[in-house]
Amino acid sequence: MSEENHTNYVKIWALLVVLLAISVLGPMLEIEIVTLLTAFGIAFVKAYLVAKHFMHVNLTPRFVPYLMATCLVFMLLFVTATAPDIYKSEGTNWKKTAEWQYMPPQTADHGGEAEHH
Amino acid sequence: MAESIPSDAPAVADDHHGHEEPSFWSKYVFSTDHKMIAMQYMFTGMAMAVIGGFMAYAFRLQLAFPGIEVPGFGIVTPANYNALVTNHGAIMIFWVAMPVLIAAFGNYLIPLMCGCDDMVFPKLNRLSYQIFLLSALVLLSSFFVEGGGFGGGWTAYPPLSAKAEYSLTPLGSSIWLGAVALEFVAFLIGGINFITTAMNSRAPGMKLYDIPIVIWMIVIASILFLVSVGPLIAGAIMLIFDQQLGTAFFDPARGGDPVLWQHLFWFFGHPEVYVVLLPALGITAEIITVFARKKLFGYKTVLHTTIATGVLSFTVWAHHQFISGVDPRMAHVFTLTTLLISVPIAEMMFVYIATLYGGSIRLTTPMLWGLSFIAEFLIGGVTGIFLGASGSDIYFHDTYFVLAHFHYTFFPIAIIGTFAGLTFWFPKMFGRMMNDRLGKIHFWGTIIPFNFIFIPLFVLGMGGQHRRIFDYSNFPELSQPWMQDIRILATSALLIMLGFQIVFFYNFIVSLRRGEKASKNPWKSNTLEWTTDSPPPHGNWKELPTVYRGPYEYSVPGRDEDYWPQDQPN
Amino acid sequence: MKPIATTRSTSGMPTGLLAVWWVVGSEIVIFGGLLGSYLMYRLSHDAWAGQAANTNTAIGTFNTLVLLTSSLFAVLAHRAAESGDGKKAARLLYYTIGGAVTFVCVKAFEWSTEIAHGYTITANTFWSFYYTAAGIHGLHVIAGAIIMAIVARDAAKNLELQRVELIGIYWHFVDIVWIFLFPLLYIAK
Amino acid sequence: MIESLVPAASSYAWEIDWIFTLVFILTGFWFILCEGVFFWLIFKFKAKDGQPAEYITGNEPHLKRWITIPHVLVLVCDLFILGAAVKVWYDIKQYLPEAEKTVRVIGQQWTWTFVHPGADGVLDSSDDIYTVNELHLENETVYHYQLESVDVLHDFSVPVFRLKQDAIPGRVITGWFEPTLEGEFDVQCAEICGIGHALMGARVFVESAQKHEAWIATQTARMATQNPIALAANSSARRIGKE
Repeated sequence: MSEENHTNYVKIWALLVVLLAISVLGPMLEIEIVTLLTAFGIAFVKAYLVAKHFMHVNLTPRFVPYLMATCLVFMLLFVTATAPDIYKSEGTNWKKTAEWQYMPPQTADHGGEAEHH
Repeated sequence: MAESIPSDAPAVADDHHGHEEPSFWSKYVFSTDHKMIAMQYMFTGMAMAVIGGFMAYAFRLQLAFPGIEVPGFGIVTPANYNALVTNHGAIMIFWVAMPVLIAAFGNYLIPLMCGCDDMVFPKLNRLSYQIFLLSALVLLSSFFVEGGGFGGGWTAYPPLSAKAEYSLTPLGSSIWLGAVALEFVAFLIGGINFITTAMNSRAPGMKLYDIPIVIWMIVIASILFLVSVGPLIAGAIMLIFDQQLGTAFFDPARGGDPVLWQHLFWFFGHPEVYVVLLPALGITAEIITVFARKKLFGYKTVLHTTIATGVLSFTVWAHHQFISGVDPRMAHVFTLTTLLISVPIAEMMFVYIATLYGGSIRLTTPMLWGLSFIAEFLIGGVTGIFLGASGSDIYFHDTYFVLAHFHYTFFPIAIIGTFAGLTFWFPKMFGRMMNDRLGKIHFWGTIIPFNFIFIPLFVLGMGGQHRRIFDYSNFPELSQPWMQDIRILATSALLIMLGFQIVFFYNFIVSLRRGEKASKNPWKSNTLEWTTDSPPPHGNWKELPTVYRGPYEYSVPGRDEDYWPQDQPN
Repeated sequence: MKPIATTRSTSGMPTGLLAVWWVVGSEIVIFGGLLGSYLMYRLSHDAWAGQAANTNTAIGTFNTLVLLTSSLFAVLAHRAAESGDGKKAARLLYYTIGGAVTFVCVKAFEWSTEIAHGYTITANTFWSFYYTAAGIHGLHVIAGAIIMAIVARDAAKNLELQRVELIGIYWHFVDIVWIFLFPLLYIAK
Repeated sequence: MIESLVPAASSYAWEIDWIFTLVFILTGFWFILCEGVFFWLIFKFKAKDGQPAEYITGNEPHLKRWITIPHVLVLVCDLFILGAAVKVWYDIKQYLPEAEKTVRVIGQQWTWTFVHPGADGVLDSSDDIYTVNELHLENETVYHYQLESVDVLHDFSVPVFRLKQDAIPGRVITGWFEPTLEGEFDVQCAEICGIGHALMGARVFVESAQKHEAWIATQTARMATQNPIALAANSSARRIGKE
């Protein structure tokens, strides 16, 4: 533990803030692949940094990261096996009706400040 | 709260504490002692079992004699019937099997079998029970609100459960769902406590392979619960929002998808079967080894098959949904995994049966329960293959065949497993022996009618009788006289079985007061809980034990006695 | 007092730390189920991108910054607690709580603005997910802040200093959840 | 075995009965074997005075094979069942033979509405026949069904056809069957759908080609004179939730 105490937490924090800035600025280029990479790729990097340097996952007994990974893998399994029904709008011998794409008539006020940012 | 003995108190003060007796409230109601919390779980579970049994009584009478006024209940209307079957299922799984098998036995056995003085977080433990009790009260209250209790099946499939205009229970369905969610929170807290205690607070010397199987099973069950319940907690929140706020997570008319709920539910729902199965299997392992005076036939085999079952149980959930509109191609994958999971379970059964080989079998009441668990659970196991194989499930889905199948798994788990554990640990829990003769009468009076209830229902299921119908007169093919005769047969068997439970309660209460005093180790068992007094004092041991060997060293050659307690150096 | 059971550590980890990791594991699946469902819906509804355009990225970014900074304070508090300086740990924990309060206040402002513009939880399923996911996360923030206040009070008296690390781990987890919620709800448009 | 209780009235009913028999024999064998050994062991090794139990760890190779061999055999049996299940499932649910006629089945609380293709044999044309709780089929004709629901989950179950499929609001599910036995049979709703679930039964009439044609003729006349209630119910109900 004592070795790790010398980690410069402020440096990690600064790195996280820079990554945050990139993840916000990246999508402004409006290139889909860049958006995906900066938004979600960086989210994983940030999560890794927090998990490693703030939560000290690497310093805990081995089963802790395994447990976390198992939970994530089961979630991945859940999504993969569920996606053919939920994500798809048609499949073998079935299809969803048009209501699946239902979007209510836009009553929200578009002039709000929310949009101007 | 009870205090530890002051260090300067004389040793003789140990028996009656060196200070005032704790008040009734702090001793029985707000106690943090794991044994007292276990008893609270046990008795709450039993009370809920009585309520669940009463529900079964009401709707079985309605099925046998449609339209009669059920004594003690009244006319069973369609709404009543749906609410009864829904809550019977929910109560028996969430408020009987879970609290008794995991929480009660887990609370009682984990500290005692691991050789420590309490759970690691006693106050969280108490909180867990209090939330559980609250959830039970919330559930029961759902019957008395406007519109009555929820009647959409214990799976609560939306859109039926999501909209009051469909279910006609505007409040009942939300209260029901809230109760289930509270119950999950209670068991999450409890489960973390169990896992942590078993991982961290074992007696010195107790290595991984020295832990009794039942502890392994309860811990693995808690882990399964913890990892599988998350999506359903999220789903329950979404469904409550659909019901009360009018969101459209599961509303197909507004861009939702009802099938998502089915996945969220069964991703939890299938591991849940193993969550309650494993503790019952563990209890059986303890009982069989003690009364056959045999080492378990392959401790590691049992352990590894348990872990394999646990992992596989996460991959099979959609076999509940074969014909519920999931993509037909997915059915092949889930048939494969479902058939795969039968392999470790079958192997575990083989191990249990093989344990009897070369034994010296004593057919005491707990042993009868333990053996009948195997015999009956096998029926539940093999009939599951019909349903796990996608092809035959087309016909059997949602028929009485399914119903009989899962009662052949859940009855052994929840009822037989509980009676096995209760009769086995009764001397330790209450310091007195149960009457063996009455125990055997109760055993046979339960097991024989049980088979007469559910074997006939397999036949009805093969005859195409579908579930959750309060009166079959609307279906000409299902109102043939022979079918009605079978329904009456099943109902009569149920009444007999329920009647025999009076023997149990009589035996329980009389033994509690006047039973023969139990010694420390009446069954000559190895595990640690039998090395302390019966019942164990607060803190369990005067001096916490040290472990020298595995839990199943029975009939070791060259020893005078046929058992070798874990805490004896030689 | 504490039972002997609590003080043992057969697994080599302090009991509290072990339990916190199990809590984190169970939380992973709760958020995993919710965000998995959201992802599947989101990817099959193109129109949701248009709805997401109405979220306020600036406020979201600010809140991310607040949470990241509060995480920094939490880990600094952990270091202070390890060196036995309870007073400093408590002070840093109070900064963390300050972050939590800021986060919740900003959230309240953001939500009330959006609701005032008609983007309520029932507006459509995107907004339902928006409020549900951020709401469950917000509840974790509030619960974490309350527990942290209790821990900080004890830590100021140099009591139960090991708890500073435990609440920190929980707090970082809440932070990580937000790290994923942020692009899912705000950035992807 | 199922056939002795419920007649088999579709072209694939025998497949279900066959897989049932297969699974019954395989699992029945294991079941009887296990229970037989189990009870034999209990009686053989009942406690006797002066005869202690043996000390067996379960790791002895010559004993352990009594577990491992059955273990492998169970796996082999599972493979057979898997193969059979995949085949039956593929034939009934995944593979769609060319349709000769198509019917639409619409579930709602608590009736079934059936849309028959009418005289021209084409669905969604002006001569469609709407009926409530009565499905009329021509014998030995391959039918596709389009299953829909307007409110909650229902399940279109025809035990004599060995057919069961959930109807899900927001989805159209297509499947097939070919009736092979003339007569009048039950249609059930096999998924709980509210307090009227027990009332949601319909009848299916499997008729000879001649009889079916006569029925179509009378119904076409009825449809012409009578405002089709089912049509109205169907179209309005499908808009539920859009207001």
